[in-house]
Amino acid sequence: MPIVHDPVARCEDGWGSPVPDMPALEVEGLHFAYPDGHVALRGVSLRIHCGEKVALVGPNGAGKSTLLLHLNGLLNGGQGSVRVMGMPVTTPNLPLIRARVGLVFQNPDDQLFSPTVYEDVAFGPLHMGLPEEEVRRRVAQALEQVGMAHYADRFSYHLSVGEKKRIAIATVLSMQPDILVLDEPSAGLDPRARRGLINLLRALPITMLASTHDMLMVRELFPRMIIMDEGRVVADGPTAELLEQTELLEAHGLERL
Amino acid sequence: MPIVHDPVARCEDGWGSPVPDMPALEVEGLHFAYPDGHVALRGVSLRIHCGEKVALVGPNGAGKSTLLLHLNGLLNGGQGSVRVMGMPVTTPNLPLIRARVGLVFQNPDDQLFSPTVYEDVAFGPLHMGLPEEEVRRRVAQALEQVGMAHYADRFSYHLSVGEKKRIAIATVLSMQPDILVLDEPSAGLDPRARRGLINLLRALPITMLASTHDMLMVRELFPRMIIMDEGRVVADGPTAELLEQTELLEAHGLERL
Amino acid sequence: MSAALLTHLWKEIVVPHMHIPDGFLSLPVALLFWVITVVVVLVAVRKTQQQLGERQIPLMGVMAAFIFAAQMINFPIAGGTSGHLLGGVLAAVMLGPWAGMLVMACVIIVQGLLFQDGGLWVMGANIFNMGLVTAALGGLYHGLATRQSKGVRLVVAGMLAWLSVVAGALFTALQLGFSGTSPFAIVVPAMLGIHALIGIGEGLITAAALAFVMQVRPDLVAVEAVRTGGGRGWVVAGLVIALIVVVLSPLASADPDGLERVAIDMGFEEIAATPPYELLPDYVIPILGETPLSTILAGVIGALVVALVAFIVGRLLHQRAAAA
Amino acid sequence: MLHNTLDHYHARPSPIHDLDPRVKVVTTLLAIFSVLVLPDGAWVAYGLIWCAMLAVALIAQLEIGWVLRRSLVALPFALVAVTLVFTLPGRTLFTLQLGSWELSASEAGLVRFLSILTRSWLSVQLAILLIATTRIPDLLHALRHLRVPGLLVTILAFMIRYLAVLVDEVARLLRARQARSAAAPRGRAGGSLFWRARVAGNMAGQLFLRSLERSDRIYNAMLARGFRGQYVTIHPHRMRRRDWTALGLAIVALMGIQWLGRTLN
Ligand SMILES: Nc1ncnc2c1ncn2[C@@H]1O[C@H](COP(=O)(O)OP(=O)(O)OP(=O)(O)O)[C@@H](O)[C@H]1O
Ligand SMILES: Nc1ncnc2c1ncn2[C@@H]1O[C@H](COP(=O)(O)OP(=O)(O)OP(=O)(O)O)[C@@H](O)[C@H]1O
Ligand SMILES: [Mg+2]
Ligand SMILES: [Mg+2]
Repeated sequence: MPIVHDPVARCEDGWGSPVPDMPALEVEGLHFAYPDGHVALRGVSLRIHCGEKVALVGPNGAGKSTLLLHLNGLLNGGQGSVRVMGMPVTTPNLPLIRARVGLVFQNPDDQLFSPTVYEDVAFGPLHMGLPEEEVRRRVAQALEQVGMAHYADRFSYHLSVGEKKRIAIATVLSMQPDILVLDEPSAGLDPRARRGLINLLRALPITMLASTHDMLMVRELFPRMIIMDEGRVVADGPTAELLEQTELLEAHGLERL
Repeated sequence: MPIVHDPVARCEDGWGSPVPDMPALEVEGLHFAYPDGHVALRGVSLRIHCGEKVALVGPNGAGKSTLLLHLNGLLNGGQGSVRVMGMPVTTPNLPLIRARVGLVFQNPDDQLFSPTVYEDVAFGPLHMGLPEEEVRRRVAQALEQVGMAHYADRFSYHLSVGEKKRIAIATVLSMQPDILVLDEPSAGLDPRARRGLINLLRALPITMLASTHDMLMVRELFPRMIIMDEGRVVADGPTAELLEQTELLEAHGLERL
Repeated sequence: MSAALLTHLWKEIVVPHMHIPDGFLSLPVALLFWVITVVVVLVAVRKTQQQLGERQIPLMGVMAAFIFAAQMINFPIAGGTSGHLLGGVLAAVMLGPWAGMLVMACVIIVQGLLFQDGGLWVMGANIFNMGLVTAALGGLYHGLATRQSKGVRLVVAGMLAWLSVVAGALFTALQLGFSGTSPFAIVVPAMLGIHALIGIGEGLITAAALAFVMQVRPDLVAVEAVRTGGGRGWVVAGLVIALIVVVLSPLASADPDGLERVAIDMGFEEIAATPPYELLPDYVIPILGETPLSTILAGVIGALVVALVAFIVGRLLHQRAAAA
Repeated sequence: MLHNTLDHYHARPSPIHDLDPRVKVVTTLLAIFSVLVLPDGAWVAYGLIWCAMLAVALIAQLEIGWVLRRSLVALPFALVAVTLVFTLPGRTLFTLQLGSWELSASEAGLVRFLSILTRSWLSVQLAILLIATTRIPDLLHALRHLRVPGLLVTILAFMIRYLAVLVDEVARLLRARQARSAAAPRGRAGGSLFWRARVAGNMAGQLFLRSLERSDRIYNAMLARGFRGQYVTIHPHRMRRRDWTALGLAIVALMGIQWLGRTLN
């Protein structure tokens, strides 16, 4: 499938001026407790550069999803700071941040709330207040990117999980984000759909951070890997190296496979 | 965790007389179309013996779940026949059949509908009309088998996916079925919970048929494998052999991993 | 008061409240509505069981949870207010009026029992206002609109949803008035005015949700799929409620003393242990300001209801003629 | 997500938690009733009931601060009754100058307003006490034993079970919408009112279909486990002597407070 996106990941600050070597995501000393008092993040720091593809792994309840929700300001209010393309994630910046960070949820059913695929993919651009022309162009392009151009008029409700997953990614690509954040992208897919997804993600030239339990996908797709457990980053480095450390993996409920 | 179930799978007909070498499940020429006209099964035949553990694999939409729903009469009305422990699955037999075949759904939230774990596990035995004494004994035993004896008074909605999955299996074990039918048992579990589930299923000495996309689990747990695609059985044989046939797997959207 | 504080007050205090807490209704009023509600809910339990059989338990339970959850769906209207769903008409349109009543009753029972959103002794009144009245109006849809074009059906459903909020508010206000908790002259126009605005959100969301289902699963909302005989009885019940709204809302604004007199004549005033009110000289209506505005609003409400009723009666006559 | 809201109940080893749920339901209803029948301005009786309630809350080892905080939920409704202060005739306490209007507050109006408020506030606290000392499944059992139609109680049980599931689902949908509610650096974000309403309606419709299908799957799961139309449960509760004693004590106390409150007034 042809990739229409710019060939290199953009590295410019939040206001559009190019900045060489700027980190796309910077998280520093992030703490977070849910309203019921459960502490989910206990000082997370990480830095991801433009164009990097990074996997976030760890056992259930490690705080991965909680961290991802901070990246476009759906959760906030703890200590620490998050910066996206140099912009701090604060309330006045939120609408701009959300145009920059595309968040794909684990369950595509949560992401698709419109009757037709077209309307769903158009939601982001429409909400951004783009002119109709531009919206149409972007929807077509996003659907093209995920290889579902002929699905525009289908009802999302009737699609298979794998198809829904692709559409969910398209809903975010149509906003032309700089950073793609994915929560368990391969969960619930059959092997063929999973393979399609891996190829799609490999071809997208965007900065990417994906939480996952699928260690095989990590090995195949993500050169860098961050391990979280109990609200902390416990390891961060090249995937190939970390996967050799059997003890480390075992201590955090992971398996090399 | 101690296993209290009978050490060998029972092989007796529906009325309790032992029959050596009787197939536990026999499906012959099963056709089925959903009310909207979609044909989901196009002549499925298979035969599973007492004590066998068989995996049912195939791409999304192959008809696996549809087939499983036929096994205890939740769907019927197409051509072909289904026999469980020698009994044909027909309306007058349904109560007996349902006591024989324990069906575990993919999503434990669909299976756990009572306020507490105890009430959920007791639902089956109570509706079989067993005396209260016996119900209590069976609930205790089933919870013991899945290693959740101390969860009896917990609310189902508080549990993690892995815990819910175990309870869902317990709700079925409390009916002491001869055959356990599982729809995607490992979906959504993290590696540790998945490992726990595999060990649990390995230890249960019951005839088992499980639909799954988890090829690693298939390799580890199921000596025999049935591949479905487009409503038909396309291959049936020892797992190790079928997994060698890369072309076959690829033709049906599967991967050896 | 700062704009932010005003917005907050409006959002947190004014908008969500039709759930009457214990203490705000006099016992005779509360008990009267308990009796009505118990009778209707028992009939609804029986009717849905006849229609659905053993499927009733999971279907009604999950649908009640659905309405509860759907009430959380909001959309920003303007100035910090959001549109919300009450859901009575939606439930009745999708499931039929009896099932709709049962589902709404469950929602209100759980809100009162588990979340203290609405009292226990006044629960009968709350179920009546927010569940029975709204679902009965939803029944009108089945009586009449199912044979129309898609657009007409959506408009009717939306208008009924709007009307259901207004009608629920009117009954709430009347109960409060008869209980001597608030003078009719203030509570009726205030509740009607506010809910005429809130009802817009209800109407829009209901119509849009129905449109979604019509588009994605047309089989569910097709005429023959409607699970209940939405017969003439529902049309009558719905029309009666609509007429009550149309008669009472202008009356309440134009001649508030009239209701006062009704209350006195009926002897409620003694039971409620309140002396006759001395109305404010130029009475002030919270939020809405002075009387002319509320009178205008009441007029608008009246006009809209009349339009709806006229439309429905017209259709009814038309169908009769066509059938004959 | 809803879980902490749904669970006011926390297991505590108190005699109140241990009581038969029927006793607690009946006592709560009677206590609220006795609050409601008290006349306006019966401050002593209000105070006595409040003290009795505090005593029970202490025995139950509840955090009083939490009970009081939660009891404010119904307070906004007071707005409805506040007009009484200015509309009931009686001795004038003070006058407010609002633009060109003069509002005069009467003593009778103030007493009536405060009485309504107090009764409502007490009732809410009593209801909280019930829910904080009774597990939801026990509460449902109690309703069943108290002759609420079994079918209705079962439907309620299903509803409460699936509340947690569906509310979480809605929360995720809302979150997904929020995540894509972006703005371009220039330009007006948000879309038209009708479009926003349509999106909300789509979400409701989406949720409706999923709930409907879920109810089908649950029904299948019930059938698979032998359900044949009659819902059977184990009824674990039996009234013991101490339950009867507690009920008796409560009734005597409530009658005593009524009498004392009315005579002292
Ligand atoms: N809304 C919430 N309220 C309270 N606690 C929560 C909430 N959401 C998550 N938690 C808790 O916070 C912790 C971190 O949860 P999170 O969802 O971030 O884990 P995760 O790493 O994404 O796990 P998984 O792999 O299962 O998705 C968990 O212990 C979880 O129980
Ligand atoms: N209720 C239904 N009405 C109409 N068609 C249906 C229904 N349920 C399933 N189908 C269709 O029947 C076919 C078989 O579905 P089934 O759920 O059995 O597949 P499956 O093999 O279990 O797939 P998966 O791996 O995704 O669970 C699919 O094409 C599906 O779209
Ligand atoms: Mg997660
Ligand atoms: Mg399936």
